[in-house]
Amino acid sequence: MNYKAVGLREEEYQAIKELLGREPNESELRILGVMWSEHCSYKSTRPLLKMFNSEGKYVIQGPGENAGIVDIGDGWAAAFKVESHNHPSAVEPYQGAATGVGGIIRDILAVGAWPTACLDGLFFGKTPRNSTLSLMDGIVSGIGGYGNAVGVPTVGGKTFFDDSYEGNPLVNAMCVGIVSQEKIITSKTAKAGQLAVLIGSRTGRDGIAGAAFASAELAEDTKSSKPQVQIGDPFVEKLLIECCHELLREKLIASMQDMGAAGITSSASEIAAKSGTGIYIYADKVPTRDENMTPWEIALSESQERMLVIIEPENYERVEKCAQKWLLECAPIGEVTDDGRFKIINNGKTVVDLPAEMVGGGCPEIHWPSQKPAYLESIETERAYTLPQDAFRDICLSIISDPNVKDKSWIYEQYDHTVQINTVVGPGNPVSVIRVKENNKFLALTMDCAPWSCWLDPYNGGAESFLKAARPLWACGAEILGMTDCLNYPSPESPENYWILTETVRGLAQTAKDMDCPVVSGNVSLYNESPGKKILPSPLVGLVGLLETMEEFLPSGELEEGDVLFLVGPKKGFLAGSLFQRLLDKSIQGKPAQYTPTAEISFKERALRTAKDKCCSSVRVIGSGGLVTAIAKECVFAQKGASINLKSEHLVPEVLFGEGGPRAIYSVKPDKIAIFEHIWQDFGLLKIGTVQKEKTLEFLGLSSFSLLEITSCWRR
Amino acid sequence: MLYHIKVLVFLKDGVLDTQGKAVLGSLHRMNYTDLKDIRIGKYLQLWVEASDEDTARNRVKAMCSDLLVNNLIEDYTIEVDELS
Amino acid sequence: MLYHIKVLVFLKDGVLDTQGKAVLGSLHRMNYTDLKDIRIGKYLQLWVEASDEDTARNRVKAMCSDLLVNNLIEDYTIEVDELS
Amino acid sequence: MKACVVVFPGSNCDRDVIHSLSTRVKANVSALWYEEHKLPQDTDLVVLPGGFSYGDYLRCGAMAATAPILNAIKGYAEGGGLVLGICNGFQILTEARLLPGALLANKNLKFICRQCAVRAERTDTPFTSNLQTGQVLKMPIAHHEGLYFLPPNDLKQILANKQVVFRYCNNDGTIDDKSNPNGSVDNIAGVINKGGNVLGLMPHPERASEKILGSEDGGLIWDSIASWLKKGGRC
Ligand SMILES: Nc1ncnc2c1ncn2[C@@H]1O[C@H](COP(=O)(O)OP(=O)(O)O)[C@@H](O)[C@H]1O
Ligand SMILES: [Mg+2]
Repeated sequence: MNYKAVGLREEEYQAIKELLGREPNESELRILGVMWSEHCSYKSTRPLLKMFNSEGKYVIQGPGENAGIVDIGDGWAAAFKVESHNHPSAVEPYQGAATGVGGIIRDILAVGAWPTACLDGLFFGKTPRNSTLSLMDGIVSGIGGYGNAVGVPTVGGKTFFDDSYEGNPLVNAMCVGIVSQEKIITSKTAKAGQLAVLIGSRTGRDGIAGAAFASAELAEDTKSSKPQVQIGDPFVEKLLIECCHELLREKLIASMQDMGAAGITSSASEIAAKSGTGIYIYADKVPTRDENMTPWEIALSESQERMLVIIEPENYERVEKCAQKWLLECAPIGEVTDDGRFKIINNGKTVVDLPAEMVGGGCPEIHWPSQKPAYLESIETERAYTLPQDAFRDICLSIISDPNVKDKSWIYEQYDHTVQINTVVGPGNPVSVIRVKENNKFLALTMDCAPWSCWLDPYNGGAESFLKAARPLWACGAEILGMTDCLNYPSPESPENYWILTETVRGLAQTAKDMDCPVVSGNVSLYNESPGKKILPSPLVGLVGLLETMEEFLPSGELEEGDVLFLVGPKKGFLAGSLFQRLLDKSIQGKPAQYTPTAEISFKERALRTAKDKCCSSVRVIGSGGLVTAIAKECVFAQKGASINLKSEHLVPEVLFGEGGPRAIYSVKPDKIAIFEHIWQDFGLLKIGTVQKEKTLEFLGLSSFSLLEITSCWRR
Repeated sequence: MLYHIKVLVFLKDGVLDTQGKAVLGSLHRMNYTDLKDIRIGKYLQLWVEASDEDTARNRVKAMCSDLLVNNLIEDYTIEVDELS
Repeated sequence: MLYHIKVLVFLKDGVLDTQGKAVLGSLHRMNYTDLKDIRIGKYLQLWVEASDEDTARNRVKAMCSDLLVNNLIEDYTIEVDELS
Repeated sequence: MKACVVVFPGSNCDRDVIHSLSTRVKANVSALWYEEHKLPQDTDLVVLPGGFSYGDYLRCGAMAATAPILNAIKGYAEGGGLVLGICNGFQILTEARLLPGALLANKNLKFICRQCAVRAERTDTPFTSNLQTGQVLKMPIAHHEGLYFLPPNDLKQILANKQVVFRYCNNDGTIDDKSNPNGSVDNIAGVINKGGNVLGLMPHPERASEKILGSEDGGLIWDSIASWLKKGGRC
């Protein structure tokens, strides 16, 4: 068996021989091939992830464990993480997406939390080809099919369309769970002498070496290169959640790991490495579904719906009884030792004997060469745009009916978003809000990404990706507790790609730090490309914010008749990479929003005060499609008209269609205008119009739309 | 000529049959312990207009690979009856 | 003796086959206009331990009426293969 | 009120119903495991909650309908006890033949989760006694198999017996195709048995019993049951 066949590089193989002081045997080589793949080892991105600040006053647990955890008060905490399932979803959309949801829910479960809400980030090709449509259909049904059955509401998400994702769709699933701070489970607490118990489904030949597969570019013929497809069983996942929580209530769990990529190998070696112990796995004791599985197949199988639970040996019978109650397989498959070794033993014979440290953490970092792409030099300047008065109407309607702006209810109505009766503000709104029954507070959640900005200006695009997710939280009155992210990129092996990756992460990390937002968890997905096509840089940001009460919450889409509409922030947005530019020009050029820390901090403070002072009925941060789109969405949701009266100097594309930067529209109660103006003075404040009874949206001097016309363009 | 074609779709070996597993458990609980295993698939009945049996069969095969069967996880068999 | 039993479950006449109708529509859109109709049902394969074929068949019939088939909306046929 | 909520493997609205019943009408609610053979003494109400019992595999509700507790529930219902099946619970009751009909896949073959309006067709049942005839309730639906079906002759029967308790409608109470989210025959959203003590419905009252969740209309069903029990009502 050659090291190349398991995806290892020459220097990695040398490192293995050095660490071991011998040649690895075949089983060891296969295991290291998977564990040292990009997907499991983060070997290309570990140096980059160090840029993230993971400390803050709310942080209970930063990156490194199954999920990040933040303090939400009264002894309670929120655990959350986002994870990608891009490659599996490209091959088998329904199962790929479904098992993505299942995987992230188990991560939340693994820290002892109750999975409370999911969000999903989806990136699809834009041209409605049959292949794209059936892929979208499969992915959306897969997410719903799994989450709905498990009973975790999908309360929001992000859907982004661009042809770079044609054939390379992205599926990022995020889960948020609630846990009592005293009952958090970690993988650090295993002790020699304890028992490793596998609970859940039987082990089959599913997805063996799937992690390695996720670390390679998709070949022409994806179907032939794929491992056995993993099938999700949400029914078993639901039983697993109930069973693990019953074991937690009975205090039977010393440590726990979900089995994701690389199955038993990664979960067992991780527990041993983190706890500073060894672990022996008896392959013959693992309940299998398929006949004649080899020990390495058992060790690497990615069969879904399995957890590795570490317990005191005397508790085994109680654990087994609980598993049986929940119709789950249960088997004592290993033991924790004090020798630091990760061993796989089959029928008394040791087939794998490696230092536990080395399996999960031994892979040397790769420092790929980095080079600023040449294209960045040539696209710095954009052509000047004038507002084509006669085309204004058509442009507005095209933008409103662009899939990136259009109603996403066809997606989220396929997701159960009301189960668990905590969904106070559901999908369809810029932020989703769930109630925490445990302490009567509320979590506000967002997910966003700015791929075009990242492509035009990676550092500032990284910043904008964070800010797009953050501004709506500030505007609604929530304080941000922490962030999770999923870095979706093409191959890091191209110096240009690596440079973009580095710069976007730098921008993202700097902004999160400036805005006082710790990064507590995340995931990296590289090699999102197929021959001739690679994805835009897509750092997806998921944020969790806190609202003490709903009294402080400022909604969107709640315009009141007679309200006065204000634009706050810079009057002009940026056209580079905007929908306006993408619609009008074939080439995307220029400088997108430039990150200005002081302006963002000022926006944050004023927005939070605005929500607290209750001087507004509604707010909407300006996003894709610019000011016009934001106003149109407000009108559609509120089913109210508006009359917009802008000075001629403001009737320019940058004001009407520009994107990026801290800009928002507020619908201010007439008797509260003074308070509002006081809050926003010296920031940029422009009265733009009024909310009216008549169901029309008119832009004086330009054009007028009936609400019906806008609504029918926007709805699918 | 109208042909009546039966397609039996079943999961490939090794692919987890989530439905079958749950049904097996329930039947065992109901004391059908003489049931050793159960696999659940799809039964499609198609009525196809074609000049001859071979054409009918080939058309259905094409439909299977284009839409009806997910060849990553499923296999199928075809049976043709002549009708009129 | 182990028997392999195939049960074909199909919707009774008059019960709306929503899935079949949708698939028919899709296949027509994909230019399979020679397809006149399609009905979608279930294909169950059971492995039953029994002393003889009749017993096996009767056990499966019992499972069908107890769980596998809802006779308000579905009908079925059984086929038995002896295995060992 | 003493209520119990049956927990099947895969139920996922059991906690929601318990929360809703105990906060809205201060009911004494307990969870009841599906393998039990009898109900707790003095049970006033049995709820079969929503979810995906047995993963909704084979047919929704079919496997749960064979669970031991169903025999006890059948006996309880025969004695006039109140049984409410919500969503998956409704599917289970039809599979157990405690209610007529069957629930098939939604007309669009997709899962549908959204706020819906239903019209109360009867107010002389324990579950609707506090409502006005024709009153419109807003409650969410969340299901993949909610198309209520029964053969034409059976349909005539249940119409003649006035067994339809809720129909999907517009916000103003009119009943038409547009307000039918899933293709149910006759816009049927909820049916009751002949005895008038076993109700099944697809919308989720427990998801609409608090102001903060956007509707309190579902709470009116809990209120109805409570006041009917208080009056000593019998079926
Ligand atoms: N994949 C998805 N899953 C669930 N909800 C989604 C998804 N995509 C978008 N949404 C929801 O649709 C709404 C619209 O999203 P978006 O188009 O980004 O507009 P906005 O600027 O109003 O947030 C948001 O509430 C979002 O949560
Ligand atoms: Mg958004």
